[in-house]
Amino acid sequence: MMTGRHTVEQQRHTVEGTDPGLFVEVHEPASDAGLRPVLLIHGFSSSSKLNWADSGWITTLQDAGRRVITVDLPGHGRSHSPEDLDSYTPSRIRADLLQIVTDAGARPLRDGDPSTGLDVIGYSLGSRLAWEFGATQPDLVHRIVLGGPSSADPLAAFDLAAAQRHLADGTPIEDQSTAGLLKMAQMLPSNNLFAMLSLIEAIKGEPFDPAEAAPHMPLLLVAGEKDERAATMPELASLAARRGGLVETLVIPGRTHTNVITSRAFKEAAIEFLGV
Amino acid sequence: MAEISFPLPDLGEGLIEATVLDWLVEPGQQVERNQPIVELETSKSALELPSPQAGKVVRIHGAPGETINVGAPLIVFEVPDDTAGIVGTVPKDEAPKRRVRLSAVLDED
Amino acid sequence: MSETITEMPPVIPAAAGIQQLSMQQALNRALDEVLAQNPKTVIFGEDCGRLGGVFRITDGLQAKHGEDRVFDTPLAESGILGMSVGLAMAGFHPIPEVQFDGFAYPAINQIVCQIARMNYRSRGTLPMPITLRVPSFGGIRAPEHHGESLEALFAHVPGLKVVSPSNPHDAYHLLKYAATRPDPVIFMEPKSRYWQKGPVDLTPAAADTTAPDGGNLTGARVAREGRHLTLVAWGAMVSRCLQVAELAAEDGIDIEVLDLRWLKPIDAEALARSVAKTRRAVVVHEAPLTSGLGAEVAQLITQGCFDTLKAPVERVTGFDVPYPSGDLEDEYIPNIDRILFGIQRVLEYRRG
Amino acid sequence: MTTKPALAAVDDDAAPLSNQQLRELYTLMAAVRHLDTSAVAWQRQGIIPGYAPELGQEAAQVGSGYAVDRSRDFVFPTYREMGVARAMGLDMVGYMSTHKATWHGGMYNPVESRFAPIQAVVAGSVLHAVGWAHGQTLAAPDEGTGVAMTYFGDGASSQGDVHEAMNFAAVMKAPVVFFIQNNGWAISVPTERQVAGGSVAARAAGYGIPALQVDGNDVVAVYEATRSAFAHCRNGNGPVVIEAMTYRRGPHSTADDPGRYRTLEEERLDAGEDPLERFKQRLLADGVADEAFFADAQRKAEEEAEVIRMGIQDLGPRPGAEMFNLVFQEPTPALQSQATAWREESEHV
Repeated sequence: MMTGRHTVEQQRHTVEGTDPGLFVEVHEPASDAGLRPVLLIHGFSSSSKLNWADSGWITTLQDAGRRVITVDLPGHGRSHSPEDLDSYTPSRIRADLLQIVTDAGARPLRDGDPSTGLDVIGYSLGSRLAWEFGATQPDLVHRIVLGGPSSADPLAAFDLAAAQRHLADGTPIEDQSTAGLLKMAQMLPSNNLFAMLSLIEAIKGEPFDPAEAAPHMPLLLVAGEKDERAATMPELASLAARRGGLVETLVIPGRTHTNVITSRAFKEAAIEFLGV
Repeated sequence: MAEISFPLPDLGEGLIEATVLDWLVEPGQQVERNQPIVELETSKSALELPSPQAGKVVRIHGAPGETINVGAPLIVFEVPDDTAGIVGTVPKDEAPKRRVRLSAVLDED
Repeated sequence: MSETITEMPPVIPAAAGIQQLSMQQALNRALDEVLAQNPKTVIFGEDCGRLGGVFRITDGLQAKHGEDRVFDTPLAESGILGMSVGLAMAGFHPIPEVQFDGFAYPAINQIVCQIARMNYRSRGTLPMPITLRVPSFGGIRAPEHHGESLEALFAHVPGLKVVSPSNPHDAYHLLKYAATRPDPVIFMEPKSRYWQKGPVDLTPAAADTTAPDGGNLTGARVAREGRHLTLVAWGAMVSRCLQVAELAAEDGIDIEVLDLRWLKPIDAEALARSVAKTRRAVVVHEAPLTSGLGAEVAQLITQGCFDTLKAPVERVTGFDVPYPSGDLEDEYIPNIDRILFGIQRVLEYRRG
Repeated sequence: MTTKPALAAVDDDAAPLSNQQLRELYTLMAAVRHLDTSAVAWQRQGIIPGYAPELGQEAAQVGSGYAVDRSRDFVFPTYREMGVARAMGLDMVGYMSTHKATWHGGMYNPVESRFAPIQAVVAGSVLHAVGWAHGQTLAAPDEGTGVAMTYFGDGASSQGDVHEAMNFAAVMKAPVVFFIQNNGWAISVPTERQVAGGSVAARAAGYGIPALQVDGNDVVAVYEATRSAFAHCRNGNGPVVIEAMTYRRGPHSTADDPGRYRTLEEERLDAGEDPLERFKQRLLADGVADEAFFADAQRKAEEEAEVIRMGIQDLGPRPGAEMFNLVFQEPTPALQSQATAWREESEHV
C-alpha cells in the first residue's frame, strides 16, 4: 500500500490569540479522487493513534480515496496540555477544530462539488463534539458519523472532587462511573492527568445539550449492541430527524462501547454513508 | 513448504493478553504484508493488527471472545518453497519440446 | 518477533532415510549438519544471516547456531573472500557465500591470488579449507551478472577444486563432503534447479564406496545408461540432457548421460569408461564455447578413446557473448534442438 | 542535518528555485512515485519479471538529477535510479526495458541521455565516473568543465572500488560528485551493520574531499547541495561527496520479503517523512501550488505511466542476432559462424 502518510505541525493560525498546541496530522488518500476531507475526533482518554490509527480507520479511509485529518484533543496524545482551563472548553475546541480544518484545506460546501465541505466522524466524546460542530457549521459539514453516541454526557456527571481526593490521599471513589473514567485516564502514559481533569472541569461548565443545537446534515449513528450509553441513541436520532435531516442508525451485534471501534461493519457503513 | 508462526506481539506498555474480536482473514487466504488480519481488544483499547508478512494463512488461533497471551501463537503462514530469490523468476518445469529428429545407421562395428 | 519453522516433507514410507527435498532444502540441511558436526565451520556473506540468504539456503541457521557462526557481512565480495583466508589461517573452516555468480568477479583477486595459492606458498603449513558457495548459471530471467557460468575460470586456477551438483541428493552429499575437505572447493549451485524436488538418501555416504546412487562423492556419475552416445553435462544441463535422452530414445538412439559433477578434478576414467562403450560423445554446457570446459572434456575423451571414437567430440554450449537479458536467455542456453543437432552431427560423421 | 564544510565555490549567487521550478520538481516527483508503484503492480501482473523499487527516495533522486546540466555533465547510475533518469528526461520505456528483461543496460541511448547504462554491480561505476571526469580535465582544463555524478548506496560504499575511486578523484582533482543515497538498508543488512564510523560522508575527510550530508527527503535541500557540489567541481576544485539520508520504504526488489528482517513498527518509526507529501505541504503552505495543481500532477503521472506501460508491453524480445552483433565493433569470424549456427538450429532461418 503506497499511502502518503504525513506528519506535520499543521497549526498555523491561532484562535483567540493563544495556541493550544494541538497535534494535527493529514493523511493523504491512497489515490486522490478529489473528495472532501474527513475529520476524525477521538474519545476521552484516547488519541488519534489509539482511536483511529491502530483501529484501522485511517488506512481504511485512505484506501477509500479519502483525505483524513486527525487532531489530538488538548491533553491527549501528542497535543500540548495548556495550563488555562479555557483551552479545554468544548466551545474553544470547536473553534480550534474549525481553524485546523480550514488550514488543512477544507472549503465551504458548494452544491455539486464533491471536493468542498467536510465529513466528520466522532467517537464517544468526539461524537458530542461532532454533533455540536455540525450544528454550528452547517455551511461546512457535509455528513456526520457518530460512534458510541450518547445524549447524556458521562463526563458531566464526573465527581471531580472525589477524583481529586483520591489522587491526593487514595480515598476510594464511590461513584462507579467516576472511578472507571479516572482509571481509564490513568492507564495511558501519554495522558496528562492534570489536563484530563481540566477537560472534565471545562465540560462540566459546558455540559452537552443535544437539543440546544442539532445538526441539519445527514447523520449516521453507530453503537455496539452491548453499549449501555448508546441507549440514548434513539433520542439523538429523533432530535436530528425533527430538524429534517436524514438519520440512519446501525447497531453492531456483540460489540461494546470500547470495542465497536474496530468493527468492519462500522467502517463499511461509515464509508458508504459518507460516499454518497 | 515452510510455515512461519507469528505470536501475539506485545501491543504496548506491558500488556500480557488480548481478546480476539473478529478475524479478518481465514485459513487458505493469501494475505499481503500490512493487510489487517485480526481485530483485538486489550484492557486499553481495540485495535486491528496488520499482517507482519505476506503468505497463505494456514491456521489462526483464538475464536472471537477467546483470550490469547502475548507470545502465544496467533497465526501461522505458509510460505511456498519455490518463491524466487531476490531477483529473477522460478523457472517452470515444462514438458520438453523438440523439432529436430535423429536419424542414423548404427553400424555396430 | 516471528519464528521460522521449516517443515520437512513426509518421509517416503518405502525407503527409510529417503526424503523428497528441493535442492534449497537439501543444501540447507547439509549446512545445518556441517555446523553441528564441526564447531570450526562458519558461514557468512551478504544477507546470509538474518534473511537466510537471498535463495534461503542458510535459512534458520543463524537462529539455530548463533550469530558467531552464521553472520552477515558488509557488501564487499573481495572482503568476504579475503577474510576467509584469514579465518582459515586461524583454524576455521569458512563457508562463505558469494550471492550470485557474477559477484565472484570482484573477489577474483582474493580467490586466484590468495585462496588458491596459500597452501603452496606456505609449503602446506597454511591449508585453505574454504568452501565457497556460488549460486551459478542462468535460467531465471535475472539482471546482469546473475546468470554467469564461471567453471572454466575457476578450473583454470591451480589450487582450486570445483564441483557442481545437478540434483538435491548430490547437492546434500557433495556439499557435506566439500565442507569437510582441507582444500578450497568452489561449490557451484545451479540456481535454476533450486526449487525442483527429488529424493535425497540421507544415509551418510562413505567417500570410498561406489554405490550407483552417488555414494561415490569424488567422481562423475552415470545419470542414465545408454549404448550409442554419451552426453556429458553438469549443473542444470544434466536434467536437460536427460530429457534429450528420452527424446532420442523415440528415434532409436540410446544415450548415456554422464553427470560430471567434479569440474576439477575431472573424472577422466569415468569419461573413458563411458565413451569406450558408446564411442560417441557430446559435451553440453551453458558457458561460452571458446576455452570453455567442454574443450577440456573433449581433450580428455580424445586422449582416452582416440582409437575407438567414431567422431570428434561435439560441443553444444552457450555462445561467445555476454550472458543476455531474460528475453534472449532461451536463445543462449543450449536448448533441446541444439543438443539434438549436436548429436546428429556426431551420428552422421564418417571417417575419411 | 545539512553540514557545510566550506565548498571552495558554493553557489551562493545562484538564484533560488523559482515557483515554476518548484512545481516542476513536484511534478517530477509525482511522476516518479506513480511510475514506481505502477512498476511494482506490473510485476505482480506479470508484465515485467522483476523491479527494484525506489519508494521513499524520490526527493534524493529527483533533486539531484534536476541539477544535472545535460549539455556537459554525465551520470553513472546503478539499478535503482529511476527517479534520476526521469528527472533527466530519459526515454522511460527505454529505461524500464531493463526490468522487462529486454536488455540489461536498458534500451535508451546513454550517450545522448548523458546517463550511463544501468549497472547491476553495486559500486561498479564509481571508478568510471572518475575516469570520465579526469577526461574532462584533460580535454578542456580551463573551461567550466563537465561533471560526473556517480550514484551508489550505503551498501555499495563497503566495496573497495569506492575507496579507490575517492582516492583517485581527490589525487587528480577530478570533477566528480559522489552521490550516496543512504537508504538505511542493503537488502537485509541495516546501515549500522554496513557502514563503520556512522556515515559515508565522514570518510571523505580522509581523502580531503568536502562532504555534504543532506536530508535526502527534502528535495530542495538535495537540489541545492547538488548544485553547490557541481559548482565546486566545475571550477576545478576537485570532487565532492554528498550523502543523502533517506529510507528504502519498499522491499529491495519485488521478490524480497522485508518481513524477514524488519518489523512494520520499525518501518513506521524509521521511514520518517514521506518526501512527496512533505514537499506538497511546503508548496501549499508557501502558496506555490494549490490542490488543483496537485490533482493535475497526479493525473499527468497516471497518464504518463499508462503510456510507459503500453510501451513496455509492446516491447518484443530483441532479435537474437543482436546477441552476436553487439559483442564487438569488429566481429570475429568464430562469432559470426556461431551466429550462423544459432540461426539455423534455433528456428530463425
